Amino acid sequence: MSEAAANQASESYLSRGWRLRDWLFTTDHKRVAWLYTVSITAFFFLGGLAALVIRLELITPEGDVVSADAYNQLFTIHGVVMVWFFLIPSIPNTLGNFLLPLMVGAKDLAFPKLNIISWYIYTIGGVFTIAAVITSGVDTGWTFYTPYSTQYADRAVVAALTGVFVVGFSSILTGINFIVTTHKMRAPGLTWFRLPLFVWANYATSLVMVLATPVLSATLILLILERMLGIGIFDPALGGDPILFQHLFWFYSHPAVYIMILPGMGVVSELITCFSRKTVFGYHGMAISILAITVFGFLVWGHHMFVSGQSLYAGLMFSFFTFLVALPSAIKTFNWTATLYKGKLIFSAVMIYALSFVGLFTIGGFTGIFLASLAVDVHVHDTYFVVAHFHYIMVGGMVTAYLGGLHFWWPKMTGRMYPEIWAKVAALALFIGFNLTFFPQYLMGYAGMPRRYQTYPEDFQILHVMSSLGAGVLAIGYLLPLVYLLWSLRWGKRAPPNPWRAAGLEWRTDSPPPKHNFLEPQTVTGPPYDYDTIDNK
Amino acid sequence: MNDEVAPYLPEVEKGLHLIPTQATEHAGQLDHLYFALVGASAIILLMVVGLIAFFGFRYRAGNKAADRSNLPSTRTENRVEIAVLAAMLVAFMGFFAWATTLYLDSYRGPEPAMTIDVIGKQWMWKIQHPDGTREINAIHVPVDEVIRLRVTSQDVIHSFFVPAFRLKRDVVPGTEKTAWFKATEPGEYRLFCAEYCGSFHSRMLGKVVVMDRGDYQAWLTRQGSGQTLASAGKQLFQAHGCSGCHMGKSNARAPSLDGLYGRSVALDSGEVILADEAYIRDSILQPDKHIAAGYEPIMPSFAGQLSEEDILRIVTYIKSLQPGDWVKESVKENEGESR
Amino acid sequence: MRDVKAPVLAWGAYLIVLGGSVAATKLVSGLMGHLFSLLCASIMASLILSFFMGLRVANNLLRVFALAGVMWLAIMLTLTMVDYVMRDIGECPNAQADDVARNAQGCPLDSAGNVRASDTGA
Amino acid sequence: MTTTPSTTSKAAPDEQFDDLTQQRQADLMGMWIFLATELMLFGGIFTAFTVYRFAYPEVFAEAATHLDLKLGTFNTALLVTSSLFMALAERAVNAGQRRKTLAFLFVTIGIGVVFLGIKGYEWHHEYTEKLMPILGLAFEYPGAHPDRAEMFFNFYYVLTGLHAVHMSLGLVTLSVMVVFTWRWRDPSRLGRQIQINGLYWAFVDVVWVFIFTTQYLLRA
Repeated sequence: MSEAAANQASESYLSRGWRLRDWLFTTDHKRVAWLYTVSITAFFFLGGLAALVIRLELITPEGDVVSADAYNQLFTIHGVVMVWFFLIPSIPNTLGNFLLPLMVGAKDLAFPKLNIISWYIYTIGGVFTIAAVITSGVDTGWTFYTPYSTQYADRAVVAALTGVFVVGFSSILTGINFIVTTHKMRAPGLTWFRLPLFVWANYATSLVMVLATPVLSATLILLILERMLGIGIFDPALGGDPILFQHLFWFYSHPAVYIMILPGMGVVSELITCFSRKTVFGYHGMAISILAITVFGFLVWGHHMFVSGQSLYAGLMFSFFTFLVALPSAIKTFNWTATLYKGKLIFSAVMIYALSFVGLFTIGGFTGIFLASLAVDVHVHDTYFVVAHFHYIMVGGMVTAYLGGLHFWWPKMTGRMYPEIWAKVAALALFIGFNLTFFPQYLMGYAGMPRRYQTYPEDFQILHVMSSLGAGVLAIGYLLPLVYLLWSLRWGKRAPPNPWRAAGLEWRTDSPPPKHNFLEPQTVTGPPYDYDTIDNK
Repeated sequence: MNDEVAPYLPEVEKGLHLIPTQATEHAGQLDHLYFALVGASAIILLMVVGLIAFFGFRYRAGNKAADRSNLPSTRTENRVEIAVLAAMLVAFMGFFAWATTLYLDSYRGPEPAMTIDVIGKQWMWKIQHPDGTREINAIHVPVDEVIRLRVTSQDVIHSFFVPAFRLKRDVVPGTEKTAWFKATEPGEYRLFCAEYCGSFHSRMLGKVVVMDRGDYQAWLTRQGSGQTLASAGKQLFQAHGCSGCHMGKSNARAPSLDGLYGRSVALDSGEVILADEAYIRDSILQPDKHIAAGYEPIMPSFAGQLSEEDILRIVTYIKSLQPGDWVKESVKENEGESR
Repeated sequence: MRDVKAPVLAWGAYLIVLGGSVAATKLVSGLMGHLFSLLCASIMASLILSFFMGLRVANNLLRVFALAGVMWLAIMLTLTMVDYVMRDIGECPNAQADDVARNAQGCPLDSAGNVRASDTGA
Repeated sequence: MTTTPSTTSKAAPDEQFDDLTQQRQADLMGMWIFLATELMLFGGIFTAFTVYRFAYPEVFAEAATHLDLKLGTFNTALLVTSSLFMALAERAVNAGQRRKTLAFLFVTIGIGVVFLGIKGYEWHHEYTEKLMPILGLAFEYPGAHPDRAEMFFNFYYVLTGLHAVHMSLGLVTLSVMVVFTWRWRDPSRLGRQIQINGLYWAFVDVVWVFIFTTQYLLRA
């Protein structure tokens, strides 16, 4: 190799190629990760804006900010955007895309072209859906329950369904890519039980994506055909069963919850070990519980249907499995806590995010037990209790983990350090704002406040006002990182290859890494999270 | 809340109740389970948060004094995990059994004293009592009786939700489901639609009125006397010339009124309004207020011409009209003519 | 060419099984015939999977992935059917376990002379 | 699903791989996972079908008799024959026999087209018998419970239609393979690509076996 070529190989992936087509036609997993980051951030703030208007409306019991239909469209936009265009692709397609090949010591993902195609599918599908929803309005909620969605809701339902259907393929392609990469492209010596938990989590997530997403596609095909061709599959007038739609829908959408939370668990395991300077407590247990959650996650979808009119005994069975799926999650929570034991804890911003995750996830998880308990679910189903529960898992859990991970790997991705003090402020604002927003929702849920209500009895106003105030604080917690992270791109300190002295293959290469990730092929000789060795060097 | 739904709102005690009123035995039992769950999660949460705080203080990086030797071995870790697993499993199975028992009880009720039909419809509840009495958005029931509800829907999925009874059933078109309750406290309770059902989901409200047995009998009698009220109303209806326009014959100048009560009426303004008592009354006294779509605003106001009693009688008559009643009547008349 | 022999034989076997399956529909009616047809379908599918798709010689990992698809399909089918097979048992006294059709029409409850809710609408 | 050609020299793996074996294994595995997703796609619809087949057994069995069993059986035999030729094409390309590969691919595509033609004829026939309850077309079913029989035909058209879409996609990619075989540039890459296409084609056949059995054979 000539010297010039060698220099070019050691240059960072960011240093050359700043024409538009160098980004839009890239196959470099690190650049695709950036494309995804930009897209999901845009979608996130769009969905957040809808949430803000919803919270504004709910400050008073009357419907005075927007009309009833506009309100329904707002929560539909919020749900559709946040679920399909933010939560599902968030960690896997940004951090996962960037880190998975680095963590297994590969040059790229197994199918780099599929990777960029998946971004196009995602973005085009997303923009199409948003355009449809905004121009003509969809008011079915993100769940598209029949027969409301097939016969009663008018306007752009088919367009929205098509968009979601298309975006499903991006999940599938990403899933295939990750699974094959994890199986076939690990560095020599990197056995399964030496993999970082982040890789385990993304691998499990990919399994869910691959096995569940097609069922959503099938369901949406049936729904689209029912609406467009007038065939009846779920139509009660033809002897069809609207509850069947719920079965098929939740067969995807419940495991989809694990698509959202598993990568977050992976991220937090990395963060806590690094800032405790010791290996994770019960590594094998952690890896196995990830797989257990994946498998059991497929057996519990019926717990969304306890009052829907499904069989009593089906409800009983789904409740039982739901209790079982909570076990590995509980193990993980205890193991994270136990990881702190005898560590050397550093309370950086990243660690604050990680510990917030553990606390919020515990609350979200335990209220999940409330919902798994059949009789309790009958009372709190479709109330704000449920809303609070899944926001604790998805926002308190998933978004907190995502932001923590983004901070942790920011130096690796950009080669710049962010201002630590502002990061701490943002992490605390997130934690406080989040609890203020969503804890009152538990209370009003049990008190009997149904969800998706634009107007409500005056008694609940005090709690709604608290919740809306919290949403304001939460917004600050989201906007601050946007500002200082962008700031750091230009003015941040340059980052060394391993600013946190963290374990993991991704820290062995430059920040930011060269085009093919490593200049030398990597081999692995020991277990992950070997912080003793790093600290005693 | 919105004025339109005001007549259906129950009179409940003002102020926020984090635990809703317990109006059935089941409500009390469920709250016990709820408190147990809250207690258990509070303990676990305090443990997790407490440990994080304790470890965070004790093993902070700056604290050189902390003992960090003798890290737990893999074997110990496994033991701890299995212990946690076993403890959780036992606790979870306990909660599972408890919650499931309550759930099954809440479905397989005792022998009911009466069965009331509940039909959900965008965006109202139609109620039908065993004796044929009909109500909208309100259910009057006697206290201490087992009431079985038979619920279904005419259009989309709704959900029948009475927080004070801790009762919720989805109301699914094409299927009939049952639910039961036995109210122990007289009073008025909120009824919500809990499953999202379209534009005015949040206004699909109502009330359950639990009455002492005596009051309930009196209420029933009042409703029952509707028959005679209605026949008086019919005479008034014809005497005041209403039937000339409203009889629902071809090229009528006014909308037909049979089956009107409880229906949604499309208005000229594009709105849709529920034809309840207030609407019928308004239409007699202020015909220009709500103009039915497709008709000219030609009806004169009857304000001042009819006494309150007369209005009530006419309203009761219109309420009593079932869909198709007038068609049958006109067929009879035709038969008479041809004879 | 030995490697051509196997697929051709598989093709022949497939056609025989297909013939058997179709013949069974004509000869054996009812549940047994249906079960036989489904069994034949599984044999035909296995023939394609092993001989045309190379699962016979593939490594175990590929077999696991092929099996995983089938397993997950089985999960979806079984758990969904649990609901439909047991629909309304223990809750609606007169409904038959094997008659979901009834459920779609409405659960026939006590005949206390009540007006059927479905008569007024639906 | 195939990795598209790169400009690297012949018989070299794509840049992200260490060697050709790794790439071949990765391609195969990716394809099998994709087939698992396809299975779940059809599986969702089969699950819905099973629910109604179970709910209305007599009506569905009766409705199945209105399909053309002879044509259906013939089509099933045709499809497996095309799968056979596809398998033969795979073997031919691995043996480096260009002409044979081309011939086998042409036969495969030809049979596929005939299959779709027959399927189209069947649909047309059902249309003339007024057994096509879509787009508000008249549905005049001679048996009992026409509303539930309609449900059977809904599934019949959804399943066969989705299958036909998959067949058509397969025909397109096979045509691309014909072009690649004609050019015969990088036989090892071509071998991988034809193997991947063969997997897809055979999978479409597997799906058909179950569509045929559940729609045509489970009759009264």
